[in-house]
Amino acid sequence: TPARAEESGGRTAAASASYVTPLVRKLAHSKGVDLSTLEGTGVGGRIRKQDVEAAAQAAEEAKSAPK
Amino acid sequence: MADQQVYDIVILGAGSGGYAAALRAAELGKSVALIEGDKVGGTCLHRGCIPTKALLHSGEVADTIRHSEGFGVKGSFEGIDMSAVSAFKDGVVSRLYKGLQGLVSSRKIEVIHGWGKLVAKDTVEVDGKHYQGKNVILASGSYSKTLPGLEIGGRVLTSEQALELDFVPEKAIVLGGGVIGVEFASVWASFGTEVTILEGLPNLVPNEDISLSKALERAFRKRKIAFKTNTRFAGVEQGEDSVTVSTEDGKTYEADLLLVAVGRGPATSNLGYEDLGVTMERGFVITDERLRSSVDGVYAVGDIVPGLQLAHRGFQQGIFVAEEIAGLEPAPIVESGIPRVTYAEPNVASVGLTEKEAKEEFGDDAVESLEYNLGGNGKSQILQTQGFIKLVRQKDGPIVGVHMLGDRLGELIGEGQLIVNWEAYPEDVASLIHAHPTQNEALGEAALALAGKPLHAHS
Amino acid sequence: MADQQVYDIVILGAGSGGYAAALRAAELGKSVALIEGDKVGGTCLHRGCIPTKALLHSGEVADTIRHSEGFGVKGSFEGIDMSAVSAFKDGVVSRLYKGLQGLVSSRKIEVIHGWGKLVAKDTVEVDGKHYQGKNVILASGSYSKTLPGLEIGGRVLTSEQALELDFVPEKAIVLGGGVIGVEFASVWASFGTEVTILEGLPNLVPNEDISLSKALERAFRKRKIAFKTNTRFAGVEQGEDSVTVSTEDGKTYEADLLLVAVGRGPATSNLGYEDLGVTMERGFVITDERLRSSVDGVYAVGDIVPGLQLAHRGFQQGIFVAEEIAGLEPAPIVESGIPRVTYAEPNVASVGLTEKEAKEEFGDDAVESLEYNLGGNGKSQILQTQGFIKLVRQKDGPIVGVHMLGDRLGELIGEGQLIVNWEAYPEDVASLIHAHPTQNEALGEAALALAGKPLHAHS
Ligand SMILES: Cc1cc2nc3c(=O)[nH]c(=O)nc-3n(C[C@H](O)[C@H](O)[C@H](O)COP(=O)(O)OP(=O)(O)OC[C@H]3O[C@@H](n4cnc5c(N)ncnc54)[C@H](O)[C@@H]3O)c2cc1C
Ligand SMILES: Cc1cc2nc3c(=O)[nH]c(=O)nc-3n(C[C@H](O)[C@H](O)[C@H](O)COP(=O)(O)OP(=O)(O)OC[C@H]3O[C@@H](n4cnc5c(N)ncnc54)[C@H](O)[C@@H]3O)c2cc1C
Repeated sequence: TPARAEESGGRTAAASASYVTPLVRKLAHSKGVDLSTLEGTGVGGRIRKQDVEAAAQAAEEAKSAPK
Repeated sequence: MADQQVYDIVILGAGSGGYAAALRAAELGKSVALIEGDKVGGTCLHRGCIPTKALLHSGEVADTIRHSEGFGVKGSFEGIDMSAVSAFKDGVVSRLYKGLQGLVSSRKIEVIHGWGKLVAKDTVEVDGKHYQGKNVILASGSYSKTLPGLEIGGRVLTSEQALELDFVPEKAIVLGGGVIGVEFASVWASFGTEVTILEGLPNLVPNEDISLSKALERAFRKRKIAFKTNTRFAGVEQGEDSVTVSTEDGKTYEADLLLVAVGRGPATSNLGYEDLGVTMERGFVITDERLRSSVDGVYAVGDIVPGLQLAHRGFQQGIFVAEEIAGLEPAPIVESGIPRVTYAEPNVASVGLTEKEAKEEFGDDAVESLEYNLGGNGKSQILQTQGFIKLVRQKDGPIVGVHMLGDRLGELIGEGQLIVNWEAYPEDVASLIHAHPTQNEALGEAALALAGKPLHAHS
Repeated sequence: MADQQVYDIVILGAGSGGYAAALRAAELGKSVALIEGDKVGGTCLHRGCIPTKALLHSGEVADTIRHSEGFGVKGSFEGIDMSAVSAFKDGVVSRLYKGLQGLVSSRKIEVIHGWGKLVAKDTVEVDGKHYQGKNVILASGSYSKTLPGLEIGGRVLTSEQALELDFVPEKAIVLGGGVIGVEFASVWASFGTEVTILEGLPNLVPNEDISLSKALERAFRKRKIAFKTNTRFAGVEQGEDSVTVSTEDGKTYEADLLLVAVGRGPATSNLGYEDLGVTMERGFVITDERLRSSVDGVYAVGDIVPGLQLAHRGFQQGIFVAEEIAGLEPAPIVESGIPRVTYAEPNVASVGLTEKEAKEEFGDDAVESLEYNLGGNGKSQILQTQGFIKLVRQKDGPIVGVHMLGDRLGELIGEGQLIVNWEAYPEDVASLIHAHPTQNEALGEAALALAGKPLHAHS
């Protein structure tokens, strides 16, 4: 049943996207970045260190922008 | 004719891949039939990883005695007692075999003894009985290949027979300088055999980063293990007391034995796979990254799936498929993140990309590498081993490859595996000063140097 | 009277802490005066880590020969040649010493030979000359302590003299069952000495997780190393041919030698520290988490700072202070994240919190732990070593402690260090199936079991 295969293919991408390495988790924690809001740019949607750093910087800029 | 019971999973072959799948599936509450024609444990336990590493350790012991005076210990080496070596090796295997059998039975896995054949996409037949499963995992493993015109028998062995030798050959030829060939060459050299390796490609362990191949060649030269690279097999003749190998360049080599170590082929013929429409290539089962074959509900794991033929890859794939079937949606396995160890003296160990692969992937200018020599590593100096650790990183990015050579360095690959798979930057490792004086400290020093802050390294 | 030049940094003492600070500071472009009264390298290189590990390796070689028959290797152990052992040990030290000297001079660090004294908060005096620095790092290290009424001399030694012995004692008493005592006990037992350890606390290696202490005690019992815990020293008498130790419980012990291994005290007296207002406690220099003493511009690193007395802690602190002075704002060092290895046979290795410490920190119900026995680990079976790996995790949280015992397991501490310091969850490690058959695989198996998915482990 091709439908089933497709469905599980979809779930798959979501599942691997949520996988983060301990280093990224730790970094996100220390920078106050919520990982669930991030779109990973790594293999299979994996969230990388750069993604967290970019998000942290964006948050920083957003904070200082209104002033 | 079919058995009453329909299992959640029927697994064909109880080697590393098959039994790992069975163990994990049972943990997840699945009913499992595990079909094995020979012994649970497969190649790795009975005629692969474990017995070869036992021999290598006996070899290490022999070399330790030979070199003991340099450490102030008076001792004499009086020879190898092959029957005692075998007793040691067989003892280790049988203890682990017992443990594994206990494990399998404690998890309530049904083991079916006999040779099976896939007769429907959900059914394996064994001795006329049908075992039906909602899912089938093919895990029939591999066998020692040979070359055209090279028949196994007499003085011409594969690893299976080489493991059962009851004497130490005086002279041996090893055909193939890959992992298995190099490991046997190391064992025999330690046992006192005069060894010559013949390898068709330009280097020993040709899949490794070229720096490792070259360093292994240097180390083998020092150990007086002869090797001819770029040398192709032409023919063999067995005499009364010797075997003679001729090569394409017209040379001949004589020895007591010839070990054929030219790779392992997938054990997939006549098992019904093709008949049921499973897509195959050169005997291997083709799967997607979720290890699904072309036939719905049929998975494949281990040596029959193209890629690294390693026991722990089989474990990892087996676990993956069990979790996949149970709906846990595991993340796909990254093949390059699987650690690789050649347990010769010296060890060769790597994980991630070679420098060449990294350059292919990221571009020539986007890769940096660093070699840290064990000359600066206190513990390696104490062990009197030479070697190095090479790190490959993406410029301004993570470490993507760890490559090591030296006695005992195979044990550092666990740390290398975390570094590469967790995409650590050199700085992440460098900030953690390693325990002094250890060999793993060399990994820390390499990271320090790559991070631009060398400690015990000339910058 | 003051020298013309004002250095960026003046460092008093060129042991692990001092020279690491010097090397890193020089890399960062700072001018450095490194003052050393004895030899660059300090305790660790000349009379600590390196020479003891050389002896331990000679001991390992001796034991390998003794047990070689079990591996099928015929050999005979014919004794220890102490002058050759010393030559080996001294050879390793002098090669590393040469390397270190080369490193120090290549980085243009000015080494001042002589004994220094802090005479102003920015000035150290050596042989009447003043060396002024914008910053001063105190790194004067430690010395072997003894007990009241226990004078060193004759048959009563500290580790310094024990390293220079030119014979193997028949019987030895080791006072103190901490790291240094246990390591010497292991060396001597391997060399054939009858050893008795006397320890005042209830266990050997009393700072370790209790499970490690108990396992080491079992292993030592098997090795016929005697030990008396809860046993306090009362007095010692030296005779013509022997030394007799009496303990508070009224017992006496006789031997050829007594090794006093009751800890190391900070080498800080009469160096001007107190006079200049540096806050001290029981001889240690008190610092904040950035290693600043109470006096502005004066830092302290290594064994004079309360905490673990380990060479790599000294390295890490030295690097930290150099980076701090250079304005890099390094993250403070987490003391519990520093790896600890006792290089006896078997090795004891740990990083992070013991189970007890974890419970104190997180609460009794918020901690989980798991022991993976090496009986299931193929490579350890081949090496015929017993032991285990214990992981401690915060419930639903990361692994906070890794504790290991077994031959060669000290090398796995690098991986343990990454796990604990990077706050990995058991699942993070479990998903990376380790290389088979290695000892580091046991770490992977322990993580698998702790993650609730045991592979080669009875669940
Ligand atoms: C000499 C040597 C040394 C090695 N050393 C190492 C090492 O150190 N580290 C490492 O990682 N790898 C090593 N390997 C490789 C490792 O052994 C394999 O990668 C691993 O065994 C593959 O597992 P598998 O489950 O795919 O197949 P196998 O282990 O080959 O298991 C397949 C099982 O299926 C059974 N079977 C096959 N067909 C049928 C059938 N029709 N019916 C019933 N049962 C069937 C077989 O009897 C066998 O038990 C070594 C291999 C060799 C030969
Ligand atoms: C037997 C033994 C085994 C050990 N094994 C290990 C091990 O395996 N792993 C490990 O991590 N640690 C080990 N240690 C501990 C390790 O040696 C110390 O932690 C480390 O040396 C501390 O470094 P440091 O720089 O603080 O002091 P030190 O290494 O003691 O260096 C201090 C230096 O300062 C010099 N100095 C002192 N006062 C003056 C002065 N007034 N003027 C000029 N110079 C001065 C001294 O000459 C010395 O060179 C061992 C220690 C011993 C004794």
